[in-house]
Amino acid sequence: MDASQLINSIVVSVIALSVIFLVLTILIFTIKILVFLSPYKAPPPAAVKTPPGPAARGLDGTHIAIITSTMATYLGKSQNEFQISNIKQL
Amino acid sequence: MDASQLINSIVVSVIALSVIFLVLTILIFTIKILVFLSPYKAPPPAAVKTPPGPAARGLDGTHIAIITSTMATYLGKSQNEFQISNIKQL
Amino acid sequence: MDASQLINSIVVSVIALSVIFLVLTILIFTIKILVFLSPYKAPPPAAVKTPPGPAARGLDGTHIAIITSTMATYLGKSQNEFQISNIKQL
Amino acid sequence: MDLTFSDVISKILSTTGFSSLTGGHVVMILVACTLIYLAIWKKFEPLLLLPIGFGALLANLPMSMMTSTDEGGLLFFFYQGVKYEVLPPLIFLGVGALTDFGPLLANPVTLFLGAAAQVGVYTTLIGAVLLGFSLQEASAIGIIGGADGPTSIFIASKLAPHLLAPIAVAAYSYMSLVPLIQPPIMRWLTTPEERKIKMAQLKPISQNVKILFPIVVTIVCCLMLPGVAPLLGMLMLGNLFRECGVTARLHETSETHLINIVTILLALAVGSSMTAESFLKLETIQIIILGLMAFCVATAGGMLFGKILCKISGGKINPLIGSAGVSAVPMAARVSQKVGSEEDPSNFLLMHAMGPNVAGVIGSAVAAGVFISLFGGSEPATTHAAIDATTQIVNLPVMD
Amino acid sequence: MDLTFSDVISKILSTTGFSSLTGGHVVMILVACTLIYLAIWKKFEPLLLLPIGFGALLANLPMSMMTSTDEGGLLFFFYQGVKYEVLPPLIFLGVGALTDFGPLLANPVTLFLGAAAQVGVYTTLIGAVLLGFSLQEASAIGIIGGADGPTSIFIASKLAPHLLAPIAVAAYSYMSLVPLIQPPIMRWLTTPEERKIKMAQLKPISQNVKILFPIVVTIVCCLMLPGVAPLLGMLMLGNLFRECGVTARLHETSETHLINIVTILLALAVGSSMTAESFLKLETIQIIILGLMAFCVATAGGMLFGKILCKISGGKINPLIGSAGVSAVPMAARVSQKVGSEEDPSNFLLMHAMGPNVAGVIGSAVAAGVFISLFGGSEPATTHAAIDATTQIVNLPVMD
Amino acid sequence: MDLTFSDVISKILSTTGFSSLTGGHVVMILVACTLIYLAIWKKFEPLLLLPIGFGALLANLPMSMMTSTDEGGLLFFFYQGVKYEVLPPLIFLGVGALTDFGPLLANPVTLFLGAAAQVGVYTTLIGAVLLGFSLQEASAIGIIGGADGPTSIFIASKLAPHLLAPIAVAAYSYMSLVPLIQPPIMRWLTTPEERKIKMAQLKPISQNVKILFPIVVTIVCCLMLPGVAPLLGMLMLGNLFRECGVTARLHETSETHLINIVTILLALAVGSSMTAESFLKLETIQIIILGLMAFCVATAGGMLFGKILCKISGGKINPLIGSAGVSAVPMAARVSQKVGSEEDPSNFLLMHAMGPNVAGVIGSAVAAGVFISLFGGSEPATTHAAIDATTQIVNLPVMD
Ligand code: NA
Ligand code: NA
Ligand code: NA
Repeated sequence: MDASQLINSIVVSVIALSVIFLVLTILIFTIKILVFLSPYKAPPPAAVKTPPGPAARGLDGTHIAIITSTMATYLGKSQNEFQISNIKQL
Repeated sequence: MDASQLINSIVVSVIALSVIFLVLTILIFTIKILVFLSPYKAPPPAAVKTPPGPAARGLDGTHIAIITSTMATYLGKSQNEFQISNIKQL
Repeated sequence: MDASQLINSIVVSVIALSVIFLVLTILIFTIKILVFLSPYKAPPPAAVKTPPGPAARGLDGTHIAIITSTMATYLGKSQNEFQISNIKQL
Repeated sequence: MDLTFSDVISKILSTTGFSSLTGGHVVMILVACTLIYLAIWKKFEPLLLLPIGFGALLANLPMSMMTSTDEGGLLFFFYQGVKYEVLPPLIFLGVGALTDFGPLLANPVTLFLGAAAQVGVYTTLIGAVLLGFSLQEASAIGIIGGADGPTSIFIASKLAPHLLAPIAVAAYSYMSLVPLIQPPIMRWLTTPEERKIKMAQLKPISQNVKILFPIVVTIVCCLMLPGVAPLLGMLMLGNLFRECGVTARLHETSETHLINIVTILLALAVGSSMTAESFLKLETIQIIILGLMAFCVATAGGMLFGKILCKISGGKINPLIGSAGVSAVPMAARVSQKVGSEEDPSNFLLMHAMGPNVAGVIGSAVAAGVFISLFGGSEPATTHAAIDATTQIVNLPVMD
Repeated sequence: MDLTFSDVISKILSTTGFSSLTGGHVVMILVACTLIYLAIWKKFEPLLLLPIGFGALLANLPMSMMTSTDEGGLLFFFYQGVKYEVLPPLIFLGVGALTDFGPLLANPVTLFLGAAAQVGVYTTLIGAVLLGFSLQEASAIGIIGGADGPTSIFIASKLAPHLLAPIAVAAYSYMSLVPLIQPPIMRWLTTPEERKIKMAQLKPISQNVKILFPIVVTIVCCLMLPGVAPLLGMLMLGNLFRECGVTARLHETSETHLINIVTILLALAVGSSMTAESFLKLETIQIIILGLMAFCVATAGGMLFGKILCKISGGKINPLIGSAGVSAVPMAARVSQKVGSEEDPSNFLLMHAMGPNVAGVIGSAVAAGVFISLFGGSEPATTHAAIDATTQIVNLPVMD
Repeated sequence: MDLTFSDVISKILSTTGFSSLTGGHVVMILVACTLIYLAIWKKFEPLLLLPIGFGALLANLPMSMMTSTDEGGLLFFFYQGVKYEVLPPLIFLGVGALTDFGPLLANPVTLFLGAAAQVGVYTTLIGAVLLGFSLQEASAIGIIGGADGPTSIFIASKLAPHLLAPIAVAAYSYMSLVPLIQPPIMRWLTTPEERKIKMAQLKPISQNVKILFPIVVTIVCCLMLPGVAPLLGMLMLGNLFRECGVTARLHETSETHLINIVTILLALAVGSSMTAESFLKLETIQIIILGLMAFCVATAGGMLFGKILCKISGGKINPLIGSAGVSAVPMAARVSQKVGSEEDPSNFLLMHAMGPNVAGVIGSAVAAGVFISLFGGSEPATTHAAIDATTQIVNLPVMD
């Protein structure tokens, strides 16, 4: 290893790190532009959003709510603590 | 492009389309023969046909029917509207 | 096929089978050493060991036991004959 | 030797893409972004057009070594699977595993609709010859009318590899446009009375017929048109995995992760062939116009033969199912259903249209077989290609 | 130059398969259909025999370019994975991920049963030499008695690639026939009293032993028989993925989609080598007969060693588990269970038979390693093969 | 010619591994077992280090033909995927499919932290040059500080293939050691007050931004640094599959079975390059020491820039998230969370640290691109490599 190699490596390092900062700075501004152009909009609150699976099969959230509350009553448990997820229409 | 290319393309097209109709006609007759040789037979109506999974594990359709009708009673719903499919024997 | 080929094949067979027995004997002793060095220890009996899935979601075995026994009561069936495995917390 | 700051900076600058960015690159990047836009926001065959567009994007970022001809580059390797025609048959294996030929077997006469829709292939072929394309090129362009992506890619890479990119893009784009292209033609060619025809429920088909069908089709078609064996054979093997009932593992893999992996590789490879030199040509515009014509004529061909079948059957067949013969599974069948139910909401044509729909897949595979028989095996071309292949493989560099 | 109608028609006719269909093709198509029939309707190893049969069907549709030697054809590419021995080890990766060596570790003496069953390999080898096969060929035929498909394919493609097809077909067919072949031999060689022996429950095994086992087996076996490293190494790596508890992702992929994809490619490749020239020979019939003999003698060998172990252990080991030493996992173990429960319905031998059953896999892999050590590395053959490979790769044509 | 017993026995003995076992093999087997031990019992990146260790084990069982340079051997074929740089980009496809760039988009300034952590790369580069490595080698060693396995493997196989094994092992090992390496440095460079800073909740990001981000990053970065296209392009394509909402099939396959299959092949290939000649050298120890230094300096670099951002933002940014800029996703982010909650249990930094964490992946990919621009395309090297590749491919033997 001679001194020139060391100098080379330092030159390379300084420039490479500068390039990285340059590229990532460009990315930061690009992101800011993107976020500015397409800001986040909160989705409209769905009134009674139901799981798509059963609903598509003719069983809507109401049925599941009834079953859940019935079982919850018998079990003395909060309805938040469990979910019936596998009822399929025949 | 000279006229001969055009004639060639028409010749190719007519013959190719004829070959397609020939091949597919042969397929149609083949299918008809297959269907004739192996007609559809409705499976014998199993008295109480049950899903294989639970049955194989010792839970037959009767159990499921009982559970279903019990829940249906409580829910005031037709038994056709849902299916219990995930009961496994321990 | 001359006789020498036959003799060759017998020589090969005898030696090959010996090598197999030699290698597998070494494996047997290796296994015995492994089993000796790392004997099986029964895991400490977990007081109420519950299926990980529901438990991790806040529903422990107790809830399932209650649901199971409730349904079993209505169905007049032994609790060993079925398992509720698909209750998820919302 | 010392590196100075200016040395290093000029080295980096000389290797940026900007240093060799051309107008062609810029236009192609816009084309690629358009494909990505159509795939994501317009839902144009996103499983294919998104990775095709992304592959085109990468290929046109200059000096990135991502075109299909950059030896040793990543997409070069994927492209070999297109060039040697390994990937399209594997896609067809998955398509077969996903396809239910039941409606076709229940009403085999609908195979004729799949044949009639191929008329679009041949009018386009003649049109392409009129525009000055060679017969091989015209055949590859015509097959766009088959409305079958893997078949188009297979034939294009065999008969006209330099046209692969525009052909693939046209095929997949128009397949997505089927719901826009077909209905006007369908309404124009039928009377309201015809559109109201209700068809009798399909007969059930025994499992044995479903199992024997792919085997018999393979034997019959490949004996008559051997060149179609890779495509049709794999399609039918996938279907056999599905129907035979004893290879559930292979069926599941074929229709999920295997077809997905192959789709990623194939689409990137097709995209990587979309360079400015190969795409920004008059031929591309001609192909896009011819492709639209192919779809329209194919739809009309299916419709007209549907009307013939309607007459012959004494009004038992609704001619609207004829347009499904273009394949484009299952969009074309849904279009038949939709146009039918517009006239009479209680008319359910979907399952009836699935027959000609899957027949269209077989029809265009057979059409492909005819082209291979006619143009596929010329000795000089093969020799030339062999020399090509040799050169390419032995010159493969390690990238570094 | 004008194409006339008769030109085009004669061109198409000359390229139909009929123009070069031979009796050999017809017979092989029937053979292929028989394999497909056995796979689907008789459930003979359908995951392998169905795609093998379909590959054979495609290979024998004339001019379809689907044999393993049609350079540039689809199945030619798949076949390279067999020729260069990449696919069988990947199958074994999945087999290892699917295998529980617990019963073997709980009763390691059953490894001897897996060794004893290899006697079928060597009697078959001697029989094959008597019929005029070379030692290499005879070894590849003998390994059918190992009842292990990937091992058979691996050894056949190494020592006797021209016999690959009949060997693979015989191996998989007889594995399916294990429930028919073994019981008479098992009953004939045992007394009812022996068949009634109940075995003590297996000891549980610590997780550490299960993890260390595949590592130790790899080191021990590959140090002694380096040629077995690709097969046994991958088998043990798959098992390590299974047992180590920290690579669930790799375990799942190995035992599902990876093994499925490789199975499709491997089986089609094997089928593609079933041409009339390679299959319709006296040797095929000899191999089929020798293969049956191999299975019978292997079963008897396992049984007899089972009787010896029974004696030595003072009647604690039921000799019926010996027959499971042929591998054919898990059918052979189920046969042991079935024959045992016929004598005494309360006798559950299944888990005990799983020990020799998986031992049989190791046993035949070791037998393969011995063959590779003896016949695998001769210098001239490698040189010749290298030249072969060179020629094949540099002459690879683009199909068009 | 008769084979005598002694002939056969001496043949077998001469082909056992013992006959050519060297001290180097024994040491490397111990190294391989250590890697396996660390993977299984210490949970050091088991998905990579377990198959790397197993590959190294197989490669060092003598005569097993399982090193990366044994032409025609199983792992030789897998290694071609590393050599031609196909496998690391496919891993990155899966990584992109698994990565949520949301936290980065919500706080884009954290990209600077991913840039600052690259300072570890360059101090290591200078250190390596001081130890006598060439600039190319030093670059490949430096990139260990990028804490990104596939990037390290990609750069090493491009710039210093003879150092691939130690670089890959160091990269994955230190990634596992992040929870031990980072906390002392983090505590040493921050005050308790800084560590207690709570950050404002991240803003939600619109789906369109999430979709456009991978496309824009690809265009910007690959235009400036074309050499990074295979890595960064595939990373961003995987992320596009994830975010676009219309390619669920491709997303699922990319992040599960495709990445798993590629991981198995890649890790075995890397392991197969760990021979005694390539690994038991002073350079390996130097690389391991330099790699540790790289991780430490990278952590410090991220932390110090974190402190700068903290100042600039008026104390709104907790400097602890700076250490996550090394990438090592998601361990480094968890370390930020843990060190933060030690000071104040109610401080949840995890999501905030995910920003710099994924920024670190982009940062080291960009660093890799700079190295490729500087050292990647020298003409003579490519020519030499092409000749190499030619020789290797045309001399490929069939193993037998
Ligand atoms: Na079609
Ligand atoms: Na065996
Ligand atoms: Na990084």
